[in-house]
Amino acid sequence: MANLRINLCGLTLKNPTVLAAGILGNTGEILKRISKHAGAVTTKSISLKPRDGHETPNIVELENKSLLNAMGLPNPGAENFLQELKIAKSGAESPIIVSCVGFSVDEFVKVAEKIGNLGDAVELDLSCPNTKGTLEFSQSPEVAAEVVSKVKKIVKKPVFAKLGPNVNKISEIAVACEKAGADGITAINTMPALAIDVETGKVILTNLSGGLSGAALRPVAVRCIYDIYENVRIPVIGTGGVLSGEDAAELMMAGATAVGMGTAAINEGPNAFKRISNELDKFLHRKGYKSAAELTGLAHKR
Amino acid sequence: MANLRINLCGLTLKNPTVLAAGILGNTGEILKRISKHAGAVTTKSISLKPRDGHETPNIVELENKSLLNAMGLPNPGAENFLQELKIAKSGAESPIIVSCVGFSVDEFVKVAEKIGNLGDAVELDLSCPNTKGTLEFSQSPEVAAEVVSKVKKIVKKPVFAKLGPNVNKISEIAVACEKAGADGITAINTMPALAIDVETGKVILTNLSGGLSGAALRPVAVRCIYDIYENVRIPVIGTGGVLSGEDAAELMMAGATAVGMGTAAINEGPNAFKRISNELDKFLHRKGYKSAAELTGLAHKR
Amino acid sequence: MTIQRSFELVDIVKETPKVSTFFFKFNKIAEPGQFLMVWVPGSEEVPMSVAYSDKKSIAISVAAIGPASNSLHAKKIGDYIGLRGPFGKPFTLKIGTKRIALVAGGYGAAPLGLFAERIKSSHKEVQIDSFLGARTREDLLFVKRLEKVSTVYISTNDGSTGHKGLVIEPFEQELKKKKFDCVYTCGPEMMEKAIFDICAKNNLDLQASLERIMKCGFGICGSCMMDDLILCIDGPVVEMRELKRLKEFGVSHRDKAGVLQYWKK
Amino acid sequence: MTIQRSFELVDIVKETPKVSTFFFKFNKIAEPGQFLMVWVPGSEEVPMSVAYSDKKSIAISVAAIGPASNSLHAKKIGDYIGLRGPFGKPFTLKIGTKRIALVAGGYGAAPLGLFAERIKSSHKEVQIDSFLGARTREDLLFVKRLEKVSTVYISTNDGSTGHKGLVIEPFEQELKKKKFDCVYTCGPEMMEKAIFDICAKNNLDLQASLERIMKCGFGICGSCMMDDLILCIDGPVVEMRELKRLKEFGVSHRDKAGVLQYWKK
Ligand SMILES: Cc1cc2nc3c(=O)[nH]c(=O)nc-3n(C[C@H](O)[C@H](O)[C@H](O)COP(=O)(O)OP(=O)(O)OC[C@H]3O[C@@H](n4cnc5c(N)ncnc54)[C@H](O)[C@@H]3O)c2cc1C
Ligand SMILES: Cc1cc2nc3c(=O)[nH]c(=O)nc-3n(C[C@H](O)[C@H](O)[C@H](O)COP(=O)(O)OP(=O)(O)OC[C@H]3O[C@@H](n4cnc5c(N)ncnc54)[C@H](O)[C@@H]3O)c2cc1C
Ligand SMILES: Cc1cc2nc3c(=O)[nH]c(=O)nc-3n(C[C@H](O)[C@H](O)[C@H](O)COP(=O)(O)O)c2cc1C
Ligand SMILES: Cc1cc2nc3c(=O)[nH]c(=O)nc-3n(C[C@H](O)[C@H](O)[C@H](O)COP(=O)(O)O)c2cc1C
Ligand code: FES
Ligand code: FES
Repeated sequence: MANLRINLCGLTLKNPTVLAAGILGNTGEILKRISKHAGAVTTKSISLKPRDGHETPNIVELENKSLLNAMGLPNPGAENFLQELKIAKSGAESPIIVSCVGFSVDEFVKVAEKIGNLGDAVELDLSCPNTKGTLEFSQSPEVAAEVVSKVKKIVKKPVFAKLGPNVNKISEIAVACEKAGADGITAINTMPALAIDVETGKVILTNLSGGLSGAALRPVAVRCIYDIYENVRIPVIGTGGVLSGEDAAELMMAGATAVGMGTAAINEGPNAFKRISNELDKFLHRKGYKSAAELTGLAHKR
Repeated sequence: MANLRINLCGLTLKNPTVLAAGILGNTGEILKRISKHAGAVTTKSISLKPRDGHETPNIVELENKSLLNAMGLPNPGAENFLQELKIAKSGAESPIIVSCVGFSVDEFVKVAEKIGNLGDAVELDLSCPNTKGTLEFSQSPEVAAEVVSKVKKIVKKPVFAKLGPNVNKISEIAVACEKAGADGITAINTMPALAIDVETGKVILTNLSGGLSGAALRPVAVRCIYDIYENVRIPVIGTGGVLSGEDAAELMMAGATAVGMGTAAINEGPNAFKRISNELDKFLHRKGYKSAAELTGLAHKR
Repeated sequence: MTIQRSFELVDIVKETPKVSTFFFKFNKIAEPGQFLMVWVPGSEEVPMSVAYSDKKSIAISVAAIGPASNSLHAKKIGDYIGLRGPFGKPFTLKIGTKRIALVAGGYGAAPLGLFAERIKSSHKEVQIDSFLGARTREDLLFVKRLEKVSTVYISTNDGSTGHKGLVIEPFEQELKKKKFDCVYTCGPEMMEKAIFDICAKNNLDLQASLERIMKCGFGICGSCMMDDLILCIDGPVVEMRELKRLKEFGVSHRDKAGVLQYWKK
Repeated sequence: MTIQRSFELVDIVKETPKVSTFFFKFNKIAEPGQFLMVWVPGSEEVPMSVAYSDKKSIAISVAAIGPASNSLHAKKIGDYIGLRGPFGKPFTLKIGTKRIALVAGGYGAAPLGLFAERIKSSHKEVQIDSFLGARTREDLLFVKRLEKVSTVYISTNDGSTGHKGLVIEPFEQELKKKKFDCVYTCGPEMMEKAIFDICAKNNLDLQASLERIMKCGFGICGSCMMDDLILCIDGPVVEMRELKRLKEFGVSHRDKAGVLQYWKK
C-alpha cells in the first residue's frame, strides 16, 4: 500500500479525496458518516439566512456521468448550522471544511464570523453560478481579494478561495486571492450551462441555467488547476469530474494537493470516497509511486 | 417532410446544418463535397501567412464523443487559399462561409481584404483558444467590436463574429459585435481544457492546453446561445456538441437559426450532415412542426 | 446528451376520486418501493413511488392534493412528462419467507401492490395479508389489485366499508393468529410509526417506506436526510434494524432549507 | 474520461537493421491496411500501419528514419506509448477472388503481411503471389512471414538476393502468366503509381495504400486531403475506381499547412 496521506495547509488528510461543497453536506450526521472514508469533508455552502434553494427541477442528468444543477444554495443558514457543526465535530474522522457563501462582502464576513472557526478550515464559495450575484465574486480579482482578506482577519483556520472556470483568466483571480492571504485555492466550481427538453421545448431547470459538473468538466478543471499551479505557491484542492482513481491522479499531476468530488458522490453515494481512494492506491502501487503526494504537479516537469 | 430551409442573413440554407470552421474545410474539393449535404460550409480559419499548426499530438479523444484539440490553426494562408476558394465556388451546392483569423486587428483586415468577398459570408474567428493571443479578441467587447467594424467596411457579404465561452459574460461581447455591425454571431468556439496521460504523467497536447468540443460542450453552448438570443436581434449560428437531430433542435430552441457541427463531422465524416438533417426532419415530423425555422428561440416562450 | 427527460403519457386510469394512475412509455424496470422524480414541464418536480413497471412502461398513482400533483392531473394522453430514476432502495423479500403482511395507507397501496404482484409471480408459496386503510370507501386504492394476490383487510375511518377505524386494528388482530416473517408498510409517517411500535414490541421484522421532501433524488439537496441516512439513496425503504436507531423517525423531518422541523403530533 | 492514450510496449522484434516491430497490449482489433496514430510521449505523433493485430495485442513495424520513428526505436519493453485508432479503410477481398498479387516496398510489407495472413485463415482457396522489394538483402521485410502464406518474389536494387532491379519487373513477368483478380500495393508513391499504370493498362483491379502527412487521423488537419478524398477516412487504402479519377495521385501532396506541393520526380 502506498502512503495516501496528504498535508493540506497543516491539516492531515488520510487520503486525498475531499467531499466537495454542496453535496450531501448539510447535516452533522452525514458529514460524520462521509468522514469515515473521505480525507476531508466540505459542508454545504452556508449563507447567513436559511435558503430553500430554487424550485425543482434543479438538476439535469447528462450522458457520461455529468450533471447540470441549479440547487440555488439550499442550506439551513449559519445559525441553524451551528448545531450541525457541533454534531459533525463530535466524532468526525477527518477535517471539516466549512463552506461559507454570501451575497455581499459583508455577508461573507458575517457568516465566517459565526461559523468560520468551528471547523478545521474555511472555504469561500466565490463562484456559485446559480444564484444572482454570487458568481461575480470570482470574476474580479479585486472583489475576490477583498472577501479573502476580510475573512482572513476573522478566521484562525486555513482559508480556501473557491474559484469557477467562467472567467477570462482564472490564474489572475487565484494570484489575487493568494496575495490577499488565502491559504489555498479550490478549483473549480461548475461551469454555467443550460439544457432544453426538446420534447416539450422547455428549459428544464426552473432557474434556467445551471452548473455543469462531472466527467464533462474534468478537462476544464485540469486546465484551470494546471494554470493556477503555475502561478501560485499555495495548495490547490482540485475539483471537477473525478470519477476514478486515475482521474484523481490526473488532477494531482496537474497540480492538486487534494481532490474534491461532488458528482461521483452523487452517482454512487458515500461509497465513492472509499472506492476512489482504493483505486488511487492501486494506481500508485502499479506505477511504483511511494506516496500520493508525489503526484502533485508531476505534469509540470519536463 | 418538414421544410428544412433556413434564411440566414439573406442566404438560403437547404437545411440548418453548417460545417463548423476548422474541420475538413481546407480544400476546395472537400468543401464542395460537404456542400452536397450541409446547409452551409465554413472554411478552415485562414490567416495571412500559411501556418503548419502545432506539432502533434494535437488532439485528445475523450469519452462520450468529446474532443480536445490544439491544431494551432494550420492553414495554407490567404494567398494559397484563393485557388481553393475558386474551386469551392465552382459547383458548391450551399453557401460558403469564409473563416478569417488574425493575430492583430490589422491582420484580420488584411485577410478579409484578400478573401472576404470571395465566399458568401465571412466568419471572424475571434476566439481560438489554442494560439497565443487569438482568444483575447473575444474577451473584450471593445477589441471584438473593433475587428468587426473594420472588417465590415471592407466586406460586402454578411459578417459573423465567432465567440467563445471562456469569458465572464458572452452576451456582452455579442452585443458589442452587433453594435459594431456584425450581421450574425457564431457561438461557440471550444472551451480551454487540458489532459494528462496518467501512465506517463505527461500533458498530451504539445500545446499543453486545447479546446474542448463535442458532447461535453453542448450544455455550455446551449447556455451561451440562450443568453445571446436574449440580448441581440441578429441571427446566431449555434455550434457546440451537436451529434444528433435532437441536439440540433435543442440549439435551435435556445435561439440558433442554423447549427454548426465540428466534432460530429470528425466522428462520422461528411456523412454526419446528411444523417443529422434527416434526424431533424424526422423530429419535426414526429412533433408536428412544419418547418425547422419554427424551432428558433422556442424555449424563450413561457 | 441530456439523458432523456420527458416521456410520453400513454394512459390514465382513474382509481379513486383523488387518485389516478399515469402510464408512461419507459424502458427501465423499477423495483417495488423505488421512486421516480416526476416533472410536469412548466411546474415542479416531485418524488412518486412506482405503481407498475415492466420493460416497456412505468406507472405512478398520484393523489391530487397540491400544485405538483394537480398539474399532473391536468395532463392528457400524448403529453410528455419528465421522469428521472428509478431511485432508491426497494422492498426486499428474505429467503425462506412464508407469510408477510402489507400495511398501506393512501397511495402507499401503489408500491405495495407492485410488491405483492412481483412476489406472486416469482414466489407463489408466500402468503400475503394486505391491510388497506382510507378515510372512506371510495378513497380505497387497489383493493381489487391486491385481492388477486393476497387476502385483503379493509378499514375506513367512517366505516363505509370494512372495519371502522384505523388500519392498525385489523393488523393487530391478525397478528395474534398468524406468524408474519416480515411486515411491509407504506403510508403516513404516524401510521408507520404505530406499526413500527407494534412490530418492535412483538419482535417482528419490518420494512417501511419513508417519505421526506426530496428535491433531487440522489444525495444533493439535503432535505431527505434522516439521522445519518440519506433517504433518497439509503431509503425510501428502511429496515427494522435501521428504524430502531433512527432518532428522527416519527419525530422530525427537514424542510427545503434542510432545517430540522418537528412533526405536529 | 480521456480515452486510454498510452499502452504498454510488451515486445520488440528487430526485423532488419532499420525496421523493428513493436508489440503493445491493446484490445481493439484492426483490419489490414488500417493505421494507428502513434505518440511517443515527449515526441510527436505520426501514423503507422498495423502489422499484427489480435484481441490482446497490436504491432507496428517502424523504419528508423527521422525524429518520430527514432524516438520510438529508443523505447524499451515496459514503456508506455500513445496509440489512437485503428483508423481508415482497410484492404478488402472481393467475393469469388481466386488469385491476388501483393506488391510491397519497404514497410509496405507490414500491412500486406497481415492481409495475407488474414486471407489464409479465412479463405484458404485464394492463391497469393507476393512481390517484395528493397534496396539490399538485409532491408527485406517479412520474407519468411510471407513465404508461409504465399509465393514470394524478391527484388533488390543491388541484386544481393533475388531479382536485381525494381519490384515491378518480376510482377510484370508473372502478370503475363497468371490472372490476378486484384493487385494490392503499399510502398513509395512512385512505385504505387507505376503499379497503377500497369494495372490500368492491363485492366486489372487494384487497391493501393496511400501515404500522406497525417496529423490527426480523422478529418481535421487537412494535410491528407487528396482531390476530394480525406485519406485518413476515405483511405489510406483506395480502390482502382477512385485512383483513376484522382488528379493528385503521384503528382502532388499537401504539406503541414495544407499547401499543395508537387512531388519531385
Ligand atoms: C419516496 C416518495 C414517494 C412518494 N410517492 C407518492 C405517490 O406514489 N403518490 C403520490 O400521490 N404522492 C407520492 N409522494 C408524495 C409527493 O411527492 C408529493 O408530496 C405530493 O404529490 C404532494 O405535492 P403537491 O405539490 O401536489 O402538494 P403539497 O403537499 O401541497 O405540496 C406543496 C409544495 O411542497 C413541496 N413538496 C411537497 N412534497 C414534496 C416532496 N415529497 N418532495 C419535494 N417537495 C415537496 C412542493 O414544492 C409542493 O408544491 C411521495 C413522496 C416520496 C418522498
Ligand atoms: C497511413 C500511413 C501508414 C504508415 N505506416 C508506416 C509504417 O508502418 N511504418 C513506418 O515506418 N512508417 C509508416 N508511415 C510513415 C510514418 O508516418 C512517418 O512518415 C515516418 O515514420 C517518418 O517520420 P519521422 O519523423 O521518423 O521522419 P521524417 O520523415 O524525417 O519526418 C520529419 C517530420 O515530418 C513530419 N512527418 C513525416 N511524415 C509524416 C506523416 N506521415 N504524418 C505526419 N507528419 C509526418 C513529422 O513532423 C516528422 O518529424 C506511415 C504513414 C502513413 C500516412
Ligand atoms: C448539485 C451540486 C451542488 C453544488 N453546490 C455547491 C455549493 O453549494 N458550493 C460550492 O462551492 N460548490 C458547489 N458545487 C460545486 C462542487 O462543489 C464542485 O466544485 C463541482 O461540482 C465540480 O466537481 P464534480 O465534477 O466532482 O462534481 C455543487 C455541485 C453540484 C453538482
Ligand atoms: C479540431 C477542431 C479544429 C477547430 N478549428 C477551428 C478554427 O480553425 N476556427 C474556428 O473558428 N473554430 C474552430 N474550431 C471550433 C469549431 O468550429 C466549433 O466551434 C467547436 O468545435 C464546437 O463545435 P462541435 O462541438 O460541434 O465540435 C475547431 C474545432 C475542432 C474540434
Ligand atoms: S432527495 Fe435530495 S438529498 Fe435526497
Ligand atoms: S489526417 Fe488530418 S485530415 Fe486526415
